Amino acid sequence: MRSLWRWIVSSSVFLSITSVHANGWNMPRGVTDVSGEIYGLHMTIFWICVVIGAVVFGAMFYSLFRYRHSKGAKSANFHEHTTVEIFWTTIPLLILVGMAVPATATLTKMYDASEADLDVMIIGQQWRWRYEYLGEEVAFTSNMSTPRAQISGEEGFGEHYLREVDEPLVLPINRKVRFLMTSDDVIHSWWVPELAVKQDTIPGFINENWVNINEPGIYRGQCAELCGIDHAFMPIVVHAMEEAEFDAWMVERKEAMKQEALGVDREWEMQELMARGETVFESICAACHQSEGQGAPPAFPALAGNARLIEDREWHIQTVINGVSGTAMPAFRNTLNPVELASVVTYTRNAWGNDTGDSVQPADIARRLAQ
Amino acid sequence: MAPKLPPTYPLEHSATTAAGSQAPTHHAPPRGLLRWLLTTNHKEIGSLYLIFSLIMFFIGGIFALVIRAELFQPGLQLVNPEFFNQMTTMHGLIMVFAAVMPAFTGLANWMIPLQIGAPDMALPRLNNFSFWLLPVAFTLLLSTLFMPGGGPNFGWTFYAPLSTTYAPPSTTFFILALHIAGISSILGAINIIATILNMRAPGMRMMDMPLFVWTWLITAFLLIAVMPVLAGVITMMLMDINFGTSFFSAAGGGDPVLFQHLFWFFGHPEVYIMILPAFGIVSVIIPTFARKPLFGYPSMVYATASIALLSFMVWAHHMFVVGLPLAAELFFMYSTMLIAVPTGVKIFNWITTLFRGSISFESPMLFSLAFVVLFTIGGFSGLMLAISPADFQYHDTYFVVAHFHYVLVPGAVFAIMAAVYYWLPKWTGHYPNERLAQWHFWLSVIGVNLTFFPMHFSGLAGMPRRIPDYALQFADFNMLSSLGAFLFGFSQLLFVLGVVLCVRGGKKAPAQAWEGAWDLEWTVPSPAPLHTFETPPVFKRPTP
Amino acid sequence: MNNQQQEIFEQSVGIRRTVGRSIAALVGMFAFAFALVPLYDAFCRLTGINGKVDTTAQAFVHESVDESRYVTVQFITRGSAGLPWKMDVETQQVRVHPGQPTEVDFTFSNQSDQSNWGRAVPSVSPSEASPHLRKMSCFCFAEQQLQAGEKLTIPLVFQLTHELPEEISTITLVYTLYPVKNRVSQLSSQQTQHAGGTI
Amino acid sequence: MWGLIKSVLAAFLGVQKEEQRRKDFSASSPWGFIITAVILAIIFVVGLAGLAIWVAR
Repeated sequence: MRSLWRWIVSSSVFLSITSVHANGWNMPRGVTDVSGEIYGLHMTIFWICVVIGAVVFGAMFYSLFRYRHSKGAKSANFHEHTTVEIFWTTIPLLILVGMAVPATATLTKMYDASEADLDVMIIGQQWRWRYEYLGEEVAFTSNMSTPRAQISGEEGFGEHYLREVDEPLVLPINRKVRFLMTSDDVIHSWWVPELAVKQDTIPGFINENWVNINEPGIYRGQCAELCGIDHAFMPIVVHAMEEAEFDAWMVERKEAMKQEALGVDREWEMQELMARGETVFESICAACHQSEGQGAPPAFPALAGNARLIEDREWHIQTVINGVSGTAMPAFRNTLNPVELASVVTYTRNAWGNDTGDSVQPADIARRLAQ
Repeated sequence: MAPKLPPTYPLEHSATTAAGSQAPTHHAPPRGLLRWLLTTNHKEIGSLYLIFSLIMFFIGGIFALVIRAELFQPGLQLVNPEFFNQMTTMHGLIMVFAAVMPAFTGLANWMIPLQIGAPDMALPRLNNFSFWLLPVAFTLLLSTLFMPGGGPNFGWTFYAPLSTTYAPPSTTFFILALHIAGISSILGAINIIATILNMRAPGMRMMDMPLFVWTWLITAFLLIAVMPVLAGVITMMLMDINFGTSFFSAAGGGDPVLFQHLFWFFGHPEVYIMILPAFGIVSVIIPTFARKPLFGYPSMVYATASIALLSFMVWAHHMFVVGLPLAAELFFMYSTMLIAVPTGVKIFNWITTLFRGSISFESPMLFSLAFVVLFTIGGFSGLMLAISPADFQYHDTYFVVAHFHYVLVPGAVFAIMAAVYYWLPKWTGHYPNERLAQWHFWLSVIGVNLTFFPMHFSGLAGMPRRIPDYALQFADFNMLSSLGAFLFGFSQLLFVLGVVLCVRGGKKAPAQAWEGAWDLEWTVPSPAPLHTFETPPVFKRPTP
Repeated sequence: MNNQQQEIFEQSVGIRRTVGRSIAALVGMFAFAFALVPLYDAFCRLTGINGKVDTTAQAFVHESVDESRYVTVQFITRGSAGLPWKMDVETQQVRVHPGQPTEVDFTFSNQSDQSNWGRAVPSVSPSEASPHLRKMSCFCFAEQQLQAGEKLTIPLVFQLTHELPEEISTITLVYTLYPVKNRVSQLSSQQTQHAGGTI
Repeated sequence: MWGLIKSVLAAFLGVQKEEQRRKDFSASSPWGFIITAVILAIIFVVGLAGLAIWVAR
């Protein structure tokens, strides 16, 4: 009776494996040739394992059931049979070679990043991604846009909870895009399941990968290498467009970059800076310094009522622009543009009771950066 | 996983051994706590190891339950991400270094002298010292949770630069604790090699040793080879953090990928250190309850040796997405796939031992059969992970978590529990309560599958590892896993109950507690007296 | 001695021999772990994996220029936390023939109001190309000191070898600026001449 | 010499006959086997690496 029960348990285990075709259960087939091939490899090797498993467990349960001591089975005394043993070493070897050949083919195909039409630099930063289109003057940072209230449960979950960003990476379809990946602090890993691209971003080193998307659409992924507190909160959204649509977007985005640059010269109002500063603080700085600026000492210093910050305006600006080496404070010069830098510094100097009353103009920041 | 030696343990008289020589005269042994602090007896030290491992198993289990409680639903309900990262790191460290390895060392200390007919381990005092290093190391490690800046939060694989430049101040304590634990493992390994190679009973040649002894000999060689590499890596980390060198920071000309190469060169043999003794245990238990000699004994020893050798050549399959060149990816894919061959040989040998045997299903056998079935499922997912193009989609997702939990929980942990149920009659003189053991077995099997099987699907669907919160499409799988985790966690209390009851009383067990058991340890009376094989037994090879 | 004492004596000799060998193996493996660091560095330089670059100045290899194909060499400069420097490159992208010596100017500017030390760490992608990117003069890894507001222009002279694999048509060279932590001041003057001398 | 290599290869594969194994274990010193095993291991690694590099070409 007991071995019958064992049979039910392991067969239910196998039945649930076999019914994995529903999309939410299995690896996505993806929208690139490479991801389709990987999906094919995954399913073939999975089925090979299921077949071997069925044969092996079948033999095992047959012996368990057939030769039960309670049924008075007498045990034979053979314990040596090298031809059988050679048989069950060479068969697995052949199966392995059979798997290795297609796997090698797919892998060699994946390792060819030459003559790309578009080069995009992907920079992993502590807890967001920055994209720079090489050769075009377009570069922006992509932060998670799921409000913290949803995470703490005050609000209901949005449709793409934890998988939505304020500005997605826009890519053309049917063009080979070459990714150059690096990181500013720790090791992150840029992963979009539908594109089957997963590559670690190593600080100080450059990694290369490529993708050629076949269908337009929005593809979501997230960081896949432990990188600190907000490892779960740095999603990736790729918006794949038709080629014409992409070129139009590029022109319009370049225009927007110029506007931002223009905005630097004019005189900004205090409450304009404070408003813009608060949004930048919430989406970037709150992760460590907390939304009320109380920080989490000793790792993350408090900003509210920080004496040095209030007295030494120059040190405050230098720290935000150039960061502090060997700590989690990055050089925001690599992440934010002069307008955002000026507004977030003004906000931290006047929020939560700091009220120093002074504000920092984007023009001043731009002068420092261009010096 | 095993008994507190009962106070009624027959201390006064030491059993007169076969040769009838009178007990060695020495002053009365110290009583109470001092007895356990100063013991050099391999049986007492074995029990100390097993009790320590049981306590650490529950501490690591509590960390796991905190993780699963947070992951029960999307959203952050219980802990903040910082503490969650500490929980995942400490769960990994405690389970690997404090629960599984000491449990196998405890079984080795208890059973190797008995199985090879030696009076004690080769270096008894070193044996005591290598045990008492463990509580020191892991009290230190657990104390880092209460230090300012929190405990280690960079995963049990502590990748640089997260573990060097961006680590909490308690990291230096973490390094010290790992050093001490490493030294304890190294001393244990030296002790075991010296015992096996030099103190076998006359007439017992290397190939007559039970397979548990063989697997432990090969594991000890692995320990000797890789623990120093771990010591080297954490020393380099220490110098990077405190003495301004830059082994692993690109700023000073170092390279974070170097850390991963060094760590996994230690890491992969380490996971084989945790599974080879389990192979040994299952290879001892299955023939006993199938009432049939183990099929292909020499092949099992050769397969264990080839797995140990191959384990040094596969380390970079943990790094397929770090940016290795094509030739390296291919090399490590091929070498990783090759490991499936000797592992396959072992599984086929177990199953052929069952064929035309006469099988009964006591609790040790149930655990061993569950080991064979569920470990093989873990082996299959391992084979899928070996395919490096597919690993680009699996790497660092819950599919990997499912893989290594399938080979570790129903693998190493079930084998430890099978060993405890199998040798409890020898240790305590009583059979464990069979009904309670059955309950523990079935709840554990259901708990393990309910916890780790849905992880295959959440991983394939795209859920990364080590995240305190996840998108909505993974909610159902995680709820199932969390339920299974609590079921599995609480069903281990039955195990503790079974062990304590067995120590206190239960059906008396004769010297040879199991009908099909023929190894040397069953020639010693049950409960095994403190001093056995004072004069080495004459070993007659069982007629083939 | 009766045979039991004899046996125990033999055992203790065997045990001492085994323990001796185990300790030797342990020390060997510990040394091996530390030996892996230079071994890894040499192996990376040899195969170029991970974009490691040979920073010693090398002589020109070829005189002839292989006109048959063009290779695009891209330059990217990145700053990092703790170093208030800016690094600009004269041109984002250069199209060269393998074997053709090329010079590109890099400008370092110190934007803060005190002097400090920095260093540029190179990395090449694809990694198979880095053994074929030979640098005649390079500031890679060289520690530089810049006074407050100082600007310093250093050329990079490099040449691609003919053996560069066919399928590689684009090479990207990324320089990341890092602060030099524990820099002793009196070394600085001697270092500056050295840095200048390599041009 | 050929017997030595055959035994070590059998060890690599993990399959061996009992009496052949008993003959191996009755040999005087294990060093013959150890050295052959190390050499064959190196040949195996270099061979596999060569295969990978050749395929990657």
